[in-house]
Amino acid sequence: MNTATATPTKLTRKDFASDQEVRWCPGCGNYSILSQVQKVMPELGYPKEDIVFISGIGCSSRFPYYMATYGFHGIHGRAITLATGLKIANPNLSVWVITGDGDGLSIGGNHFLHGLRRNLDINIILFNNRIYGLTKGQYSPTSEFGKRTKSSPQGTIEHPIRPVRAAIAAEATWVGRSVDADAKHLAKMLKLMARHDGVSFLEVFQNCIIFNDKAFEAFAAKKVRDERMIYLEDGEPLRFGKDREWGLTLDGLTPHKVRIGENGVTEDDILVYDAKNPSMAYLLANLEYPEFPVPVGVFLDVQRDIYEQSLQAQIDEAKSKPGAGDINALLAGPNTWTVD
Amino acid sequence: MNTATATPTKLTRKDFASDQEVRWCPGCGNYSILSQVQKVMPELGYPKEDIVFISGIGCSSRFPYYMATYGFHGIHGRAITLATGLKIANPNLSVWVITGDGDGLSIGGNHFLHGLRRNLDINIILFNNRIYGLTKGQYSPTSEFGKRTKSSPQGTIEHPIRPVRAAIAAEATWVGRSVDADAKHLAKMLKLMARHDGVSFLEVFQNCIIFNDKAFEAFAAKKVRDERMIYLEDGEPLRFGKDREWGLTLDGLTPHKVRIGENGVTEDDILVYDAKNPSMAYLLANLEYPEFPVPVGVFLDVQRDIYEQSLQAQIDEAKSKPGAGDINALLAGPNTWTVD
Amino acid sequence: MSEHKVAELDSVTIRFAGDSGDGMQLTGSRFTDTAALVGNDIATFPDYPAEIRAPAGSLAGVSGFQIQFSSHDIHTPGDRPDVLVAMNPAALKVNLKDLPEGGILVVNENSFTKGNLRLAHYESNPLEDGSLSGYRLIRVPMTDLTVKAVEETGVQRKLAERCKNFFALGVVFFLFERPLDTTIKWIEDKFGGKPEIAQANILALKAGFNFADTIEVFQTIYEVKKAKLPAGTYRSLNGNEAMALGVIAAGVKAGRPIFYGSYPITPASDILHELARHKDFGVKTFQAEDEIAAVGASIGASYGGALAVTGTSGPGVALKTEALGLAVMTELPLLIINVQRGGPSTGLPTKTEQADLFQAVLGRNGESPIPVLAAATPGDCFYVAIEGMRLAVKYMTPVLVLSDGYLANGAEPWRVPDLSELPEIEVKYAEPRDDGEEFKPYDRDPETLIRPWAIPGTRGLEHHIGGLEKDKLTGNVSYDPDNHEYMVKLRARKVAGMVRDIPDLEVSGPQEGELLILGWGSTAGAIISASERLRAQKIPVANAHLRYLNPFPANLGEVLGRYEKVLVPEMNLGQLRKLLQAEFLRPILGLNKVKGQPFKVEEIMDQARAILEQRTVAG
Amino acid sequence: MSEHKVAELDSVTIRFAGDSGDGMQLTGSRFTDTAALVGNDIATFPDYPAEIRAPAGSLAGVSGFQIQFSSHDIHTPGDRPDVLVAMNPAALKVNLKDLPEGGILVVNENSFTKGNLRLAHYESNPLEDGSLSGYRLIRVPMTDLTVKAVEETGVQRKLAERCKNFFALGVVFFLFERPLDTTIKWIEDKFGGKPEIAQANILALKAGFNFADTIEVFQTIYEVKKAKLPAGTYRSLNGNEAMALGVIAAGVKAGRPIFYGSYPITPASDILHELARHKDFGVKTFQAEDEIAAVGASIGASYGGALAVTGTSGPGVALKTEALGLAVMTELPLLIINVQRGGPSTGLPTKTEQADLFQAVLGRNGESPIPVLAAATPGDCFYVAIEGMRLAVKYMTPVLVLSDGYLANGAEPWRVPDLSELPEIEVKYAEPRDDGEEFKPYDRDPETLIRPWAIPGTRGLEHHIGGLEKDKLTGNVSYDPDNHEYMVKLRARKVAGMVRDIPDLEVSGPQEGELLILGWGSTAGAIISASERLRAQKIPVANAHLRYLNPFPANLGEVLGRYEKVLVPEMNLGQLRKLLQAEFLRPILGLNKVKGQPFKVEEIMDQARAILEQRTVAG
Ligand SMILES: Cc1ncc(C[n+]2csc(CCOP(=O)(O)OP(=O)(O)O)c2C)c(N)n1
Ligand SMILES: Cc1ncc(C[n+]2csc(CCOP(=O)(O)OP(=O)(O)O)c2C)c(N)n1
Ligand code: SF4
Ligand code: SF4
Ligand SMILES: [Mg+2]
Ligand SMILES: [Mg+2]
Repeated sequence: MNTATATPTKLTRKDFASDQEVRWCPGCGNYSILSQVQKVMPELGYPKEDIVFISGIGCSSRFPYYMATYGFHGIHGRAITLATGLKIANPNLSVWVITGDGDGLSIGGNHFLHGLRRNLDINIILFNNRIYGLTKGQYSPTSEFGKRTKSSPQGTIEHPIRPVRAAIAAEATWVGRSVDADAKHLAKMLKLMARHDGVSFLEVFQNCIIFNDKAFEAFAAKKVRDERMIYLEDGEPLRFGKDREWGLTLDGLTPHKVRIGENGVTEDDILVYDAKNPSMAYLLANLEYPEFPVPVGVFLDVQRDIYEQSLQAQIDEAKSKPGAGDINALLAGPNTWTVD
Repeated sequence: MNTATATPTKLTRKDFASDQEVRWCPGCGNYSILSQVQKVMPELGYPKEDIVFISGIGCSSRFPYYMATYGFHGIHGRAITLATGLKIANPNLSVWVITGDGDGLSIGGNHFLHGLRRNLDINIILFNNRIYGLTKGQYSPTSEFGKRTKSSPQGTIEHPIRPVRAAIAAEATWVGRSVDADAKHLAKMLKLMARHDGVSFLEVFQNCIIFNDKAFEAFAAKKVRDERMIYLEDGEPLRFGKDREWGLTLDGLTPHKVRIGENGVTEDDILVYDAKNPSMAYLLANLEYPEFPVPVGVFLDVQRDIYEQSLQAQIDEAKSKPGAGDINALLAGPNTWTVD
Repeated sequence: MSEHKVAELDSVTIRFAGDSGDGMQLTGSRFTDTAALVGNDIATFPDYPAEIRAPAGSLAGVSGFQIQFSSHDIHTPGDRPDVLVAMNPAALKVNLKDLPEGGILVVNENSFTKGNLRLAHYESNPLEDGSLSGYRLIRVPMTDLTVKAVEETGVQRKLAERCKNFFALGVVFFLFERPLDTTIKWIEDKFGGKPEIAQANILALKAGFNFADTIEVFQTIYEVKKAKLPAGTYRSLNGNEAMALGVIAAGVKAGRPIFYGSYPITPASDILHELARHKDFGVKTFQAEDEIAAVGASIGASYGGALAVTGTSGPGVALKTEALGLAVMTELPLLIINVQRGGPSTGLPTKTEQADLFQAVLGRNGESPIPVLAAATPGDCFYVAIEGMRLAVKYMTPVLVLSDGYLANGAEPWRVPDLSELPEIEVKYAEPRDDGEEFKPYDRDPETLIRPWAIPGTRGLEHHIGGLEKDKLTGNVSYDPDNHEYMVKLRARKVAGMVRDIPDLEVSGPQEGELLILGWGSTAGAIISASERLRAQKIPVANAHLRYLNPFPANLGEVLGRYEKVLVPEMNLGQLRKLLQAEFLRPILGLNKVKGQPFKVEEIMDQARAILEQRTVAG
Repeated sequence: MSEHKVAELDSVTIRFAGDSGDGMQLTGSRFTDTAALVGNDIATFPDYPAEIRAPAGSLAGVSGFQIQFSSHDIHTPGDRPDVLVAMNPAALKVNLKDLPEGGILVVNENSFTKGNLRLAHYESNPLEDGSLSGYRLIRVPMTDLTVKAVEETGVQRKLAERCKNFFALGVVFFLFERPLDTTIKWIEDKFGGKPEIAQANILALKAGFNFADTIEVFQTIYEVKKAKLPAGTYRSLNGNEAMALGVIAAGVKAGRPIFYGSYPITPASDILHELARHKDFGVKTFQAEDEIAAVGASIGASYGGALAVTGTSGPGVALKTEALGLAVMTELPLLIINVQRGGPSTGLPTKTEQADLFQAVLGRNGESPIPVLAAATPGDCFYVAIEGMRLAVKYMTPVLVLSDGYLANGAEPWRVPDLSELPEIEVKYAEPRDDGEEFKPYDRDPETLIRPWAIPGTRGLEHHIGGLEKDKLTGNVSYDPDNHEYMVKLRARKVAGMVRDIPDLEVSGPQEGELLILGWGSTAGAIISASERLRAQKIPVANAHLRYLNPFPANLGEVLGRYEKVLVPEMNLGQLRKLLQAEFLRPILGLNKVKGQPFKVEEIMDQARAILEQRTVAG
């Protein structure tokens, strides 16, 4: 998002922390996301009053209260609709949607689908903890098949949604993924998504210490991260590992994990990532641990007509026609008669 | 769907036509779809009483009235939810959902998403006329960008959804596409989807003669069909053209249209279709006329746990435990005391 | 024109009926426009099937359009037609029961084929079997004559046949001495791109007119003089157009852009279509993926400072219910339009009804007060939209406006107002601040209880709103028991207090006495006509119309108290009646019609008479 | 045990209060179970914050659990605690105002650190500044003592500290002479997998008990004798458990599988959790993507012949509104459970309220009648679920059952019924046919107006249903005006006619006279207690409880007529009051509390007294 007037205010991280007591559970991954958002905001250069955080309902959706910007804590699943109307009404604002895996993908799934394809210039962050936190621990649409929760005592029997893949299929123009605890990477993603013109969607793996602790530990824990996650970089080969000794190749449409130097694999065999290619983004979005490293970073970054701008263009065009905006002519219509 | 008891009734097409007057506009593509469905039904071998057609609201959604089976004309966008409950309640039924591009993808988008990933053994046919018929001609989520309609006098500013692609991304296990007027192909698709175990989704290009006439004419008209559409066949090379002189190849992730015999292209260069490969299905679902031929046929055909069967398995497991189903024990709970 | 006896009539009701494909809505509209331009008062009632186009010739496919035109003030499209034009047997079958004996019946005899007769479930041909002898039957071979008339244009037979509705219109124009010129001009405009079609239609129109003249089918032709309407410039307008114009005018008066978030639904969609055409007024229309997104986006737009409107019909309001609670809690201005249709559920989507009043006033979870207004006539939709928006913006509240299918599609002559006649809509956003003091978004005017409209983008007003209960001052989330009760009561008091801004109820006829007929919404026309006619017959009934359903006007209880009996005719099972009883603890009589059709004047007159007679008997 | 004075008390109210992380809900439940097993009558009120875990030590994070236990019949968890256990300063701050002077106050003095005092907004330490001198303050260094007591298990300090709630429980058990064995058994079961944790908790429990004994903190200990409840086997049960058991029992009685479609929402989610655990009864639970899918799937399941139930809270009902209209139109049996919470909008999600009555009875588009019942006590949820299902199946209609947050989480001793005591639920599907005759899905019993339940899979009954208006016999789509009116009235008559199946309203106390206190839903307990106490004071009030809100019992009007005044206490702004006024045209007095908290017995007594005194003055 970059249409808001960037004024040269010198704000600091503290300027973005509201006076509201933060009420998440101690140790909740939400804290680190909040912290990065507060840190990044001053760097974006918007006046505080031009920034709006909008959310649905869920633990994650309490987020707006903790930002010293404008904030709207909506109803469950409808944050994108509120943001859509707001952005259309005032394209000058920097609009941020905060949602959860339940809020954004379960009850809010329809608005996710349509919000992304419309391509308004808004920023959507989905806190994926693979559980319903606020309602105390039911499975969510991103919970693993077979997961036992309060509402699935014998294990879920639903195939999970993969948010990044769904976003790419819904034709979002910017799609990324990060991890709550990976402060630097998260900050980078936040900045990139903010700068994108058009809708940007970021999934953040977020730990719910109470109802789904260590959900991402297997690959996102600090000490295994390098081996089990892969950082997507546009134009760079898909390499990972502590010494970047691993890589991904493509055999037809099938990705493979290879070790450079083994079986005759060389650097040149490694697939070069292209964030402008939706097919590649979609393919990468399918990769899951333990078969593959889990990709994080920018999956997709493309350009398309922006809804609120197209709408404004139609208004401008309509206004340029002769007789435009003549309320008396409109009220009278084409056929009148007079009674004296 | 093949769990219903197939009894050896000898039904004919006429047995499936209800006594209700068909009320679509003369020339509407819905007629030919109805006709094929009625034709195919007897071949599936279900007793008539085990078949249920369920729909939402729209011209297409009047469909159930015209079938002499059980029929439920629901409310706008919710047909999949009704079908889900029905199939869970009675897995023995052959359940068919009839929906439109508005009903199924606009207001019903969330149920589309979740209905497909849950993989119940139901059959969903989406009549895509790229317009709202029943409400007299507003654009739908499948209308082309820029289309002028009653509600978009200056042209739409929304990027359309591609139903087949959305279904693949939502992890449907069987996905196909056909054309209203292509009776033979349509009949074939109907039979295949009926036989699939798990959810099957068929998009049918359907002509709305009143509000969006000839929407598919450019590629689906009889005389250009061979050149401008490609019939997907599992295990067969992707060839098309009157003399099958054209083909598709893959360069990395980028498909190309090639002419066999030109530029050194041989038969062997042509991509062989694999309906078990979701990545290929997704890639093919992106192809659009005029750049590419429009693919029809079976995009995807895979197997996954079936929701109602998994649920039944959990019930069976629970029932097999000692003390299972003892209502008195349940009412008393673990701690009681006695008052005399 | 040959010589005919000319009789003068006060008012005439014509019904055009034919197959959905016969163009009856168009024929009716053309007659309406001509009658209006000539200066008659008019009222119309289009009545079409739910199917886009049911099978040709079927009973389900019959489409009708009724118009009453008059030399005096009229308020309804007429109870029963004086003239029925039936384009095919099905149209005859469906409509004949409404034609009084001796009425004029014009039929297209070419359409009375065996096939069509069977489709209409006629055992024998009514044109032949004498069953129509009670009417002034005029058989016209319209299809043949039309085809012959347009031969010279060279259009194909199928297209030629389609012109027969203009032939029928020509016949009727002759019967009522109407000029053809506006219609000809309209045809030329409409079919500008296809001159041979335009030509064919014009030829058919003229042929019909001349045919009626030449062969002297009518012994008498009729004149309906100009009506004496208040001076002014007039146009013809239906309720949906009026609603859309009202919304635009509200934007102009407020000097703020309109946001209209909607999902298509009959009979409200035309408001969206109309508004989408007026982006030159800065109107932003948003066709949402569903009704929930429509209201959500509208709330978002309102939060952003736009004049937000969301329009739909009953089932759509049902879907918006949860979000309306959010609008109540966040106290944002929002206009919700409900063009009611037959229910419950999908019900009778193209028919009219008034059964969403309970839903409007009481249909939400929690204590969730929303002001409710209803339009009385097609043209009144314009004023109700403006008034709804004025109140929404002034009181920082969602306001629900009720129209219905009958108003939406019915037309009446409408005096075009001057902008200066319209009420002012004052938009006051909270002012930016640099004093560093904390902004209190729920601090409010102690009298009106209105909180400030503080829109994002305003310096120094950063704050949080949402659906959780709010502290009465800071707007922060508050679970405090006393604060909750305070806020629940405050929201109720704010809406109740709007009564100050609502005009007293006015009564026509005797200011006290035996019977008051009280209406709301689209029953206005029938009630006024019935009451006026009764009074003309020296039957002393009073009548009044409730425009504000929540809160009620301050004097309502007092007004009701002045009459021994109060009758509320409504197109439901007695919803206003129950609300009145709950409030004023007195019995209210109901006249309830739930047939998807508006009241006939006679139905109300009969009921009023019955009530008064009963009293006489009982007393 | 050392010697202590033992005093006998009729009933005692204890409130445990602490941080969300302190385990107060668990402590309260353990005390409840023990009291119940000992044979007291009990009533509980858990009151917890909306946040999963607000910051430790904060006012927002305080969680409370109140229990009244008694040697006689009680109906509420007590107005004010006799004993308050405060685990930290915030808990003290929030709860002290409810403790009457002279009340016993047990505090964990270790938690009164500077940091915690600041978080609780205490300027000085209340344990030191004399502000607690009016109470019987008992300071216990619970954290220290607990840590010491569990030392031997070797658990980490953090885990050791967490056992302090059991220490507190031990102290209170001593005070009321309660045995420890059930709690020890419970701990062993619960922490079976982690023996050292089990051991630590048991040690803490015993240490608390012994501490109280040894150091003689209490001069007197109290005995509350067994209550004289009707003979039977008892258990303790909260409203959500009872609702789930009722649903299962209904399935067993009907011999048909249960389908439960739901989307999680506080305070209804526990019904889903409970039902999901009982697949051994063939219960199929379906966690839907949203409330619309939940109700849609439930309607589909009902169409398929299952006993379908969909549970939620107010905002969820709002989302289901449109689909409920479909259930009305298709006349399919469906039980809708609304566990009400504070509104409007998201409101106060963890607090109780009764403000969804209007929504239940009137909140749909079109004329859309739905029978409505409400549960009176936690245990009554069981019977209301069964009764709702019985009516739904018998009358082929959706039925809405209201509970609320107070019932949902509150517990009471519940006499375990024998299956044979429960009403029969007869499921009759239409029979298969081979006669080739057309099946008429809307042909109905002329008296009860019930249509047949014809489920797919049945030979020869193929038919169509849907949301469009239906022909009264064939069920085919019908736009016929008279048929629509007939059907609208028929649906209304069918529901109104259920009055035959509804027991008359019974009154306790004087059968006519000055004042009737009429309640519905969870106000029952407070109203009964208040009325009984007033009558014990020779103040002649009658009381009655409405279980059926739509239709009302047949004798309701007559009953109301027997009293000069009728008072309806409700946790809303007067919704039942308005419905009664609309129906019976007589003034009804309201006592309205909208604080997210149940009525206190005293509040109702005070109001009744005030009304009666006013009469004396006026008379
Ligand atoms: C209409 C409605 N339905 C249900 C709820 C209850 N509810 C609140 S949050 C939530 C899910 C939260 O899950 P998620 O979005 O993943 O957020 P998290 O708490 O995990 O951050 C639910 C079901 C509600 N508030 N409103
Ligand atoms: C809740 C609700 N919203 C809106 C409508 C109006 N409506 C009926 S059908 C329809 C769209 C139809 O489009 P589609 O699904 O493409 O079906 P088609 O008529 O084109 O076959 C709409 C908006 C409705 N009936 N109910
Ligand atoms: S429940 Fe989970 S997601 Fe919610 S605040 Fe606690 S740790 Fe975070
Ligand atoms: S409007 Fe279009 S889709 Fe609907 S029946 Fe007519 S031709 Fe078919
Ligand atoms: Mg979550
Ligand atoms: Mg369509």
